[in-house]
Amino acid sequence: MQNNIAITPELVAQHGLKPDEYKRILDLIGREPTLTELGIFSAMWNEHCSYKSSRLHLKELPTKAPWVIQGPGENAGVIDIGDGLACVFKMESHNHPSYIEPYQGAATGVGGILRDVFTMGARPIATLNALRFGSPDHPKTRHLVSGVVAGIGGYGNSFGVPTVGGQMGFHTRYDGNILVNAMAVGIAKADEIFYAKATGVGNPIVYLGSKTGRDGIHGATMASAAFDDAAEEKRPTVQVGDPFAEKLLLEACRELMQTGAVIAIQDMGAAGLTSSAVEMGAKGDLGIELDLDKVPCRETGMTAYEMMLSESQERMLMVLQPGKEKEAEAIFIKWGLDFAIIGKTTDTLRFVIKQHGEVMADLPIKELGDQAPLYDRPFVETPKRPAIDPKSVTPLMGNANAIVKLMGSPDFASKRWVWEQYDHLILGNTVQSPGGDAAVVRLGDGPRGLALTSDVTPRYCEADPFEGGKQAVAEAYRNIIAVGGTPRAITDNLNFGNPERPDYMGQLVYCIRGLGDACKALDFPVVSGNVSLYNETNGRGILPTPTVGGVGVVDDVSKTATLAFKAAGEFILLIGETKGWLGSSAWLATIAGREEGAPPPVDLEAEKKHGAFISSLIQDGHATSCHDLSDGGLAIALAEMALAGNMGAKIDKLPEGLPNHAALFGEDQARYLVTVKDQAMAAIILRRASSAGVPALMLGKTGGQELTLPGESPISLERLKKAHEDWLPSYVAGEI
Amino acid sequence: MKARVTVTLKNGVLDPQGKAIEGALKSFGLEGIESVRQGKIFDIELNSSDPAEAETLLKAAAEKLLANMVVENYRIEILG
Amino acid sequence: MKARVTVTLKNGVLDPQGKAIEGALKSFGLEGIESVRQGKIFDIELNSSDPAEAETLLKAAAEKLLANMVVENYRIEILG
Amino acid sequence: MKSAVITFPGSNREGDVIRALHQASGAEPLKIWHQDHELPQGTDLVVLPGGFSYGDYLRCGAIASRSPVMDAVRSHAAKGGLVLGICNGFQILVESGLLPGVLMRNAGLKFICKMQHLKVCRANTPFTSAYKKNQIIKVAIAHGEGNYIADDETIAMLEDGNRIAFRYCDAEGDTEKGNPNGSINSVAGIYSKKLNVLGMMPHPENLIETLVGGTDGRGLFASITAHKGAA
Ligand SMILES: Nc1ncnc2c1ncn2[C@@H]1O[C@H](COP(=O)(O)OP(=O)(O)O)[C@@H](O)[C@H]1O
Ligand SMILES: [Mg+2]
Repeated sequence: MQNNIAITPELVAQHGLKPDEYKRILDLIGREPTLTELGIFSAMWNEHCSYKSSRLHLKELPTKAPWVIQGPGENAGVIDIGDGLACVFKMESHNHPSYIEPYQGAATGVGGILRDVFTMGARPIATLNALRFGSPDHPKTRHLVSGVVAGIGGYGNSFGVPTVGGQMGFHTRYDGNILVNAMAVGIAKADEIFYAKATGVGNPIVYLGSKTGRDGIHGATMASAAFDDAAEEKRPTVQVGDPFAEKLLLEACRELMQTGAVIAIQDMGAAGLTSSAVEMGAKGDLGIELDLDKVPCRETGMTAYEMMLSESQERMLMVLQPGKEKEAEAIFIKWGLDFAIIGKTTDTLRFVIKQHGEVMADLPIKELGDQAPLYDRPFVETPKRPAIDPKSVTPLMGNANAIVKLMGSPDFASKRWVWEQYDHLILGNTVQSPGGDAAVVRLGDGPRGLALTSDVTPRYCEADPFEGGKQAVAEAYRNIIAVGGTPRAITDNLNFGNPERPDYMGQLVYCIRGLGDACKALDFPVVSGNVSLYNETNGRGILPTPTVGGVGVVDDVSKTATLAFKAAGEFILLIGETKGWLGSSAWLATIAGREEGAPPPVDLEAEKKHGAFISSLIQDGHATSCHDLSDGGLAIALAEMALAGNMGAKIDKLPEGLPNHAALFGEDQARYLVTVKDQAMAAIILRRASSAGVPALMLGKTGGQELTLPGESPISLERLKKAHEDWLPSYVAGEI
Repeated sequence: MKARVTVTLKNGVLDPQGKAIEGALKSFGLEGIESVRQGKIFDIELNSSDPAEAETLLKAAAEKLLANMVVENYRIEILG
Repeated sequence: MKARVTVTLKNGVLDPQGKAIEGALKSFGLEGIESVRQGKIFDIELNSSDPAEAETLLKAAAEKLLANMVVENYRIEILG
Repeated sequence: MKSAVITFPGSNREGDVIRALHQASGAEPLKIWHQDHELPQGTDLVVLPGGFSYGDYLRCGAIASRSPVMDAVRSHAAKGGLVLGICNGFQILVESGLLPGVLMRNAGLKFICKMQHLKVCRANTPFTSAYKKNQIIKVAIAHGEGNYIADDETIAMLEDGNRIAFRYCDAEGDTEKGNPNGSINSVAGIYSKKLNVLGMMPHPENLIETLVGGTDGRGLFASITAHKGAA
């Protein structure tokens, strides 16, 4: 393949560059680019790397707090969690690859996000994931569910990090475009964080890890194939993950970091060698020169173009202290990994690529990033939907049956089948396993720990992107509070449709505003994230899905709460106000088949106040169990607490002035359920609530093997459990 | 009738298994081994005796389940 | 020189994976499939050009590592 | 007690077992790299930890079982020294011929991680003296290939020789209902003839604290420590 072929408009288009973007390239470099250069620009200026549609709006997110060590802009965010420790975390999407090849797509998604975290000097201690599939009836869904779950487990289990939480939902709007968002969390010493910024002229740039092959050279492959005389079989564009190599890479990198040899480090993720090298140079105001003849390759005859665009996995780039090369090499050889010095830093601010002694690319390094196109795309606000009066909706079935049906519906059914395929116990620190509100992971021998969760309710975001954005943050906040943690910071993964459509762009803009408002009000800043656009199925965008990954600190893991009812005869209290909000509720969607109405408004002041109240109950040891209320409302929360504890409850009282279905299934926000030991304690808590201005109501008592609600026939736990546990295994087995 | 379906990775697709085995063999001092790629075989008993029919059946089996057509190729042999 | 080592389960050794695949194929409505047994192949590049030498090397590779002689058999083919 | 925990490329539960041994014995186990040819002088116990040595590629434990250190482990075992293989460690013991049989893909073909009940088949061994015979304990399993299979003769030899260490069971002790992976006779762990080598799929090392699932795994490490104390 020739490097200096004429660049035609077709070639430019095949590289995903618009004519005016190409013009910008010509203006920047003052000549026609070589093919390799065109490839480099296309990689740096695509949506994924340049955030050209979202950058303007992401600026609105609050990213600061006294405990934030590193906000967005590095491989992962970093917060101070006390005791000299830092928590390093980020979430990233692998949506499109997972639809093409679910196992490898999901596996390499996990691999990529783990690398982002350990690149910063942290040891990964937990992963989470957020999955959205199409309708269960869609012919591909079953295969995608099995493949994605196996891929996530396959990678994380082998790498040796517990997968402690996540979410999984189904909706027809994801039929042709599933979402696979993976989050990794690591721990480092607060003063031993590593960054991507290169320093020093003439320092060696080393390549580490696995060899480079022609993996994942996406759409651009076709362009290159057209210039390849050797007719070869059409190459798959999927990357294959090697968790074993990644585990070795982790250990080798950590050993090397200890030696003080590492000046800068950057993993090779999307756009591999190109973006990692450019980032290191540009951040350090240095030029970079690479000699591709030195790059360890898995295949023969790779061109400069292919090497610069390859997305082979399990690779790293580092700038080393001069003189430390031998020491570094010995470590990598011990771990059986490739090590090669492939270039050096320069003072030219140019990105120079050589192969076979020829210059294949010579570009201004800062401009590759700084001058990337930035779009202020037109957007329109989603029209407001009317609020639904709870009294105007007549239930289609009895409330007891509706609870059973909801608990066995795809979104609410137990995800045990999923998380039993994930090693959630390795490292011996998982205090709260998947299945609760937030996972709790102890740090070392304790007593400190982290509370981790991932949340979003796409149905709300579709109905009202602003409120939906707020709600995603509020729910992550509540989940952390409910286990006894202090919410600290979030990472987000913004999954949206085509930003060139003003309606979808509007969803992105308003969701970001909602996230931002909630983060500000709740002191819960954004420290890292990822944007995935152009998610659509048959020309229709997915539901707007701004996934939030929340991290909280737990001061003492022995003082946490779980959602399981603990003992018979305990008193159940509802904290927060119930108005019976049925708009965009799960009940309305699943039982009445209507996805309508405004979603529940989120009162951030109430979230804060109620959260503080719950925290104090848990800290004082008064709450014997705790669960936040989210979609499905009070009824689902009660059912989940009963099943988790294998202990029924008798409810005597529901929030007043509402029809039962609205009291039970309304999705008003800022609510929690707690249990307390006895009546005396319940009275104390009610008094405390009233003086704090927090609505609280005593509902009834735990006990028995049934869930009994006022005016409804009792539901046996056995029936509830069967509905809840059977759906997913039967579904994947093809039995339903 | 007996048949064998052989499934191999497409060229260029990373084979972590093969790579690890290759490394192990080399470390055992088995010099002369340059590279290893791993594949799978499925030995299948069929109750048909018509080769053409068997071929159709096996093709369906391979494409539906035995091979992942995104990264793998397959070959069918009727062993009689 | 290229060679292929084929490793199959000994007769009588249970093959849970083969069985599951068999079950899956049947559940897809692929009638006519009676049984499936899964095996492995290793496509190996050697830098020797002497078939006898290659054979010795591959035998060592198979018995030392590629096959678990307790439950598996192997076969060597030199593909030239 | 002096214990040596072997680390292979891809081992990932070595830290967990080190923590458990430390808790039980008060002594810090030594970490030994698989390329070493010798065990430290005076080693009482060798542990092959859980994980995915060599990615579980080829066959679980196969490549690791050919590591240089395994010759030293073999001679340690031959001299009557204690060897404990957990999960991937069990797979390595089987591949290295120190224990009979094979571990195949789980019958359900999926990786399973969950709490699992086990029946302690005998209490009078260096590994189980802190338990009672037929005691039911709850530990964790986390494996994709734990389906223990051997020919009839081998099974008969193990059964007749009273060499089954643990069987999977349900909370009531029913070994048929509680079998998670299809193992013959619900075998979860076996001993060598001299009872000094134990291979088991479950993870007692992850059940050593009330806060993290429970303490039923402690007995195993307490037994080993007591055995060495008495010897
Ligand atoms: N939605 C978002 N909110 C906040 N920060 C974001 C968001 N999306 C991306 N970022 C930040 O932008 C930087 C670049 O992101 P990305 O390109 O995904 O990283 P990587 O190169 O590691 O894949 C990261 O620091 C990331 O945290
Ligand atoms: Mg990165």
